Amino acid sequence: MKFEVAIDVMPRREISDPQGQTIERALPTLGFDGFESVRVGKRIAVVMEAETEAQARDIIEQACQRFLTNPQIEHFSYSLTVMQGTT
Amino acid sequence: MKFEVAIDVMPRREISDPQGQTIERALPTLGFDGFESVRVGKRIAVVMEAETEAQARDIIEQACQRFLTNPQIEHFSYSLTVMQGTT
Amino acid sequence: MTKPQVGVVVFPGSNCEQDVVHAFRYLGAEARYIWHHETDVSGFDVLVLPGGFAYGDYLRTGAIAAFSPIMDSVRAFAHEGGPVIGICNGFQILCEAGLLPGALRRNTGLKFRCIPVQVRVETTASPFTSSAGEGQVLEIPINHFEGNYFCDDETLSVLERDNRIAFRYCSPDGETTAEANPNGALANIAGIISEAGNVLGMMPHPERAIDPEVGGTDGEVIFRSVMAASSLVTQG
Amino acid sequence: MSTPEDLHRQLGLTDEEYERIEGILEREPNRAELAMFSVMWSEHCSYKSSRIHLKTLPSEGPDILVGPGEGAGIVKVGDLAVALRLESHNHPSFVEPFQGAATGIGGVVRDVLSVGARPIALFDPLRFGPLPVEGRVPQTVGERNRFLVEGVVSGISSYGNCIGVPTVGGEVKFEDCYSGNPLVNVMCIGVAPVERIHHARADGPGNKVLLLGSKTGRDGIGGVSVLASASFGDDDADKRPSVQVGDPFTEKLLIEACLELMEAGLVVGIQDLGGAGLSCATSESAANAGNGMKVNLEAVPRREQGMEPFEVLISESQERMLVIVEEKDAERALSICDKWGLAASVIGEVAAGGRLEVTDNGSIIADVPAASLGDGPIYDRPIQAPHWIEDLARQEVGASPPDDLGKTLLELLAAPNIASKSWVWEQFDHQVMLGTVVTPGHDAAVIRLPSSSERIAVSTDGNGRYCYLDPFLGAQHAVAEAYRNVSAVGARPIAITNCLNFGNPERPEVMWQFAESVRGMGEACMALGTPVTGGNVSFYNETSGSAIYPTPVVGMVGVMPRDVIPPPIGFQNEGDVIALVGMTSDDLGGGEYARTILGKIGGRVPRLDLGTEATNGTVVRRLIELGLVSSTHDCSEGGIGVTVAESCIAGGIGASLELDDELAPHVWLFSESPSRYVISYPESRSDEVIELVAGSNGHIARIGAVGGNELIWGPEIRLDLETLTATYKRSFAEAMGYAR
Ligand SMILES: Nc1ncnc2c1ncn2[C@@H]1O[C@H](COP(=O)(O)OP(=O)(O)O)[C@@H](O)[C@H]1O
Ligand SMILES: [Mg+2]
Repeated sequence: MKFEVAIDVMPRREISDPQGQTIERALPTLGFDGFESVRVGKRIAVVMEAETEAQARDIIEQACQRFLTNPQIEHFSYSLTVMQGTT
Repeated sequence: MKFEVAIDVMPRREISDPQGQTIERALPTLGFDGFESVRVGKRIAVVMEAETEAQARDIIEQACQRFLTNPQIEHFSYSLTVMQGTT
Repeated sequence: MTKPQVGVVVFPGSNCEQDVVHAFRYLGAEARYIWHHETDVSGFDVLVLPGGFAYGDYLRTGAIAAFSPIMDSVRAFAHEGGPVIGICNGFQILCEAGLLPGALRRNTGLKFRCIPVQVRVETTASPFTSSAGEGQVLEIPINHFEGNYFCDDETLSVLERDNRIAFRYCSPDGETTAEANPNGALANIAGIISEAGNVLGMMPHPERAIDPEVGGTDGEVIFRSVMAASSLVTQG
Repeated sequence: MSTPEDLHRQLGLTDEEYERIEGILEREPNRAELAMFSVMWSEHCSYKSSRIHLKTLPSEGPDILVGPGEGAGIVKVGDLAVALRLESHNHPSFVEPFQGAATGIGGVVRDVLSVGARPIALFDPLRFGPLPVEGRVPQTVGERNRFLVEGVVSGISSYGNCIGVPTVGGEVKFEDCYSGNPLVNVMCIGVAPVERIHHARADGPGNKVLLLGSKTGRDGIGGVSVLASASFGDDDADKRPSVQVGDPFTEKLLIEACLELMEAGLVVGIQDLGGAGLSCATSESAANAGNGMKVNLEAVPRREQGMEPFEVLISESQERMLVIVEEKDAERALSICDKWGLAASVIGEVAAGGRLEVTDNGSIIADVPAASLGDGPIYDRPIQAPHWIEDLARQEVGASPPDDLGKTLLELLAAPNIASKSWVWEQFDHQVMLGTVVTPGHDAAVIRLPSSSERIAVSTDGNGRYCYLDPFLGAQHAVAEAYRNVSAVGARPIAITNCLNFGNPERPEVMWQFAESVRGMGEACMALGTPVTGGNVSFYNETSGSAIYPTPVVGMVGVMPRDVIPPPIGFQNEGDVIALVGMTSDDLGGGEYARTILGKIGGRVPRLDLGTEATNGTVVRRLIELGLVSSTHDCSEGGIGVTVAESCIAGGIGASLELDDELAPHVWLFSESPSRYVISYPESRSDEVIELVAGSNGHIARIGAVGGNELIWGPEIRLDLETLTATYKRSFAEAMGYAR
C-alpha cells in the first residue's frame, strides 16, 4: 500500500524560537496586525510504501524519533492517508 | 476571536528539493525502507486575533502571499481553527 | 573631479558593510553608511546593499529586510536610473523586494561555502562591467548558504536574450562547467542585472577582492566600473 | 520527595558548604538563596578544585594589560588592547552538537565584548572520537562521532558567520577517548582602544542596572530543578529545556548596541550573563566594586509565563548583557538599545553596603552579601600518579620500519588527524572584516588590526595523547607547538590563554594529571615569555567512569609589524634549498605514526628543550624579518615526511629529499621531535641563512631541494604531486561521507 504522510516538526514550547519571534516582531511593521505568537518548524511530506497502515506508522514514528527530529528540542506529529488506487 | 492557524509552506513541485533528496537517500542507509519521496518545507504555527473568521483568513492569505512565502519557489496551504473559549 | 558618493545600506544583521565601505574608500570613492530606517538617499551616486544576515536570514534570506523603510527609497533611486549593487545578502534582498527577478535558494550541497570561485564576465554593456573584458575570468570569493539562483524558464530566456546575466561561475579557463558551479545555480548564474540595466545582484563578494593584503584584486574592476559610470552621471 | 535537610546535597553542596552558607547568612538560606549558592559554588563557576593550581601560572609581563579574572585577558599591541578568551562547551555539544557549539561561540563572544572589545576573530579547537574510516571503534560509535563533527561544524558556521566574526583557525583531532565526550573549545579575539577597556564593576551607588538582549526563559537550570520538584511536583521538570537554542541575530545586535553604548561613553560597568545568569552577573559586578545591588525581578523580561523567581535568577538564557549606567544616561542607553531593536530594561540599581537584595513585586527573594557568592570554597584535592603511566612509557613503538615508506606517508596524509581540514573551514566565513592576512590552513592565522602598524598571529594547540602519556611534558608541548606555529608566520609570541579539559577532579589520578599539566604549562610559559592571561577549566569530562585524555588547549597570540610579510607554508621556487631548523632524534613515542600506522598509544613523549624552542623560534622569526626565506612550515604531527609533503601540496611543486645516514628512514621521516621548522630559500641566500642560524646557536641542515612534480626520497619514496594533493585534500571530506 502507498501512503502519503505529512510530518510536522515544531520546536518544543519551552525552547526559544528566535526565528518565530523575529517574524512575530516583523509582522505589525509590515501592516499585519493581530498576531499573538508565531512559531516556525518543519513540514516533511513523504510518500511511502508499506504492507499495512500499522507498519507505515511504525516506520514513520521510528524515523522521526531516531533521525528526522531531535527530541531534545523538537516534537513531532503526523497525519497519514492511503493514496488512492494503491491498495 | 482568537484563531490558531497552521500554515504549510512547501517548495514548488517542479523545483528540486536537495534537502528532501538528501533525507530520502539517507533513510535506507539507516534501515528505513519504503520511502519513495521526501520533500521538506516549513510549518508556521500562528495564534492570532481577528473579528471574524473571514477577516482572519484574509490576513493570513495576504501575509502568506506578500511575506511568509515566496511564490516563485514555494506554495502554501493553511488550516484555521477557532481557539476555545475565545468567542 | 568630485569623488563618487557611495551609500552603503545597513540592515540589522548586515555584516559586510564595513568591508564595502573600506573597499570603495580604498579605490578613492567617498562611502557612507545608511541606516535602514532612513529614507533620504539624495546626494548618493551609487547605493550598495551589502552582505550579511539581515534579520538573521530568518524566514527566508532577505525576506524581512525587503520591507525595511529604506527599500522604498532604493526603489525610487533605481527607478531614476541610479546604480544599485546588491552583494550576497544584498542580492537576496533585491530579489525579495522585486527589484530583480528570481530567488536564491539553499546551496545544493546543503553546506555554507566560503571559497574563492571564478566567474566569467558575460556582458560589458553595463555600468558594473564596462571596464572589464567580455569573457574575462575574475577570481572572487563567495560566502553563502543560499546562493543557488533560480527563476522560471521564461525569465531565464529573457535574461539571456537581453544580455542581463552579468556573471557565470566558470572554471579557471572560462568554461561554465557543472564542477565550477559552487551552489547549483541555474545556468551557473552568479549575478544578474535589472531590466533597466542599473541594478546588479551578485553572490560573490567583490569587496573581498580589492585590497591586495587580504585577497586578490579581481573585484576591483566591478567597483571601478560603477565609479566611472557614476562620475559620468555626476559630471553629466 | 526530598526533605529540606538533604536539599542542599541534591543541589551538589556538601554539608560543610551548607554550614558555611548558614554562617554567612547567619540563618538558613531560603530556596532562591540556596539555588544561587549552589550554582555559584559549583565547580564550573567557582573553580574550587583548580584555583590553587592556577595561581601558580605566570600572569605578568610587559605586554599584559589585564590578567586572569576578567571576562577576557588583554594584551597591549601598539596602541590597541587585544582581548583573548578560550572556553569550552563540551557537554552541551555532545547533547545537541549544532546548538551546543553555536551557543559556545555566543558565550565566548560576549566574554570578549564584556571587556569593551569588538570581537574580530574566532577559533575552534575540537576533539572527537574516531570517524568510521579509521575502523578504531564500532561502526555505530563512528557514525555517532561523524554526526557530532557534522553538527558542531554546522553550529559554529551558522552562529559565527551570522554575527560577522571570521573563524580563522582551530583544530580537529580524533582520539578514541573522545567518543563519549567530545571537546568543543572556542576562542575569541577582540580589539579595543587601550583607553576604552571596560570592567565588570558596578560602581557608583544609585547607578542603574540595565539588562539587555534576549528574554529570559527556563534555560540551563536543569541542575537545580530539584528545588522545583521539591516544591511543585515532578511534572514541572520537563518544562526545563536541556538544550539551549542560539540566536546569532540577537547576538549581532547585542554586539553593535554594546559597542555603541561604550563609544557614547555611557557604560560604567558591563558584564556578560553566562553561567549562573543574573545571580553571577549582579553579585560579581557589585562585589568587584565593593558595592551591593538592588534587583527587581519583575522587571526582567521573560519568555515564558509562570517562572519562579529562583528560575529567573539562575537562568542561563543566551544573548544577554548587564550594563551599569548613570541614572541620567539611562534614557539614552535605552534608546540606543531600541535603535538596534533589542529588548532592554532597568532591573535595579547599585547600592552601597555590599548586599545583593533581590525582590519580586515587593517581596524579598534573596538578601545575601554580594561578595559571598563569588567567594566559594577552595579545595586542595588529593593527587596520585596513575599506575599505568610507567607501563605506557615503556611501550616499544616503531623499532622496525614499515614495508613501504611511500604508502605509509600517504596513509598519514589521509588520516583524519592530519588530512587538510578545508572541508571544515570552508564552511566558516574566514574573511569578513577584511582582516585575515593569513587564512586557515597555515601554521597560524595572521590578522591585521584596524589602523595599526601591528598585526597579530594566533594559533590554538593541544595534544591530549602526549598529555595522557605525560601530562607535564604534554602541556609543555602544547605551549611549544603554539609558539612554533606563531613563530612560523613571523610573529613574536606574547601571551596565551588556555582551556583545561579534564575528567573528574575528585579522582586523585585526574587531579594529578591536572596539577602536572598546570605545572608544565606554567614552566613553559615562563621559559618562552608568554604569560597566561586567563583560561577556563572544564572538569568532569567523562562517560561511565572513563575520562578523556587530559587535554589542555593553548591559544597563543603573537605580534608582528605590518611590513613583515608572513611567508607561505608552500614551497615557491624550483631550485630552492629545503632545510630543517632544529634537530631530529628518535621521537616516535606518542606520535601520529605510532597511533595511525602502528595502532599504538604509548612510548615516551618527545623530550622538549624550551631553550632550544626559544632559540629556533627567534631564528626563524629573524629569517622572516630579513626576507631570506621563501617558505616556512612548523614540523610537528607526522614529522618531516608530512611537513615536506604539505609544503609541496601548498606550493604546487615537488621536492627531492636527501638521505639521512644517522636515523632509520622511518624514524627520520616520521619522528616528532619538537622545535623544528622546514624552510626553503634560494641557493643564493644559503650563506646568509646558515650564518644567521649558526650565529644564534641554532641548528640548521640542508635536507633537499624544491622542484619537479614529485616528492622523492631516495629510492623508496616517489609520489607524484597529484596523488599527494588529492589524498591530503580530499580524505577528510570523504571520511565525512562527502565524496567529491
Ligand atoms: N576547526 C578548524 N577551524 C578552522 N581552521 C581549522 C580547523 N581545524 C584546522 N584548521 C586549520 O588547519 C590548520 C592546520 O591544522 P593543524 O594540523 O591542527 O595545525 P598545526 O599542526 O600546525 O597546529 C590550522 O592552522 C587551521 O588554520
Ligand atoms: Mg603548524
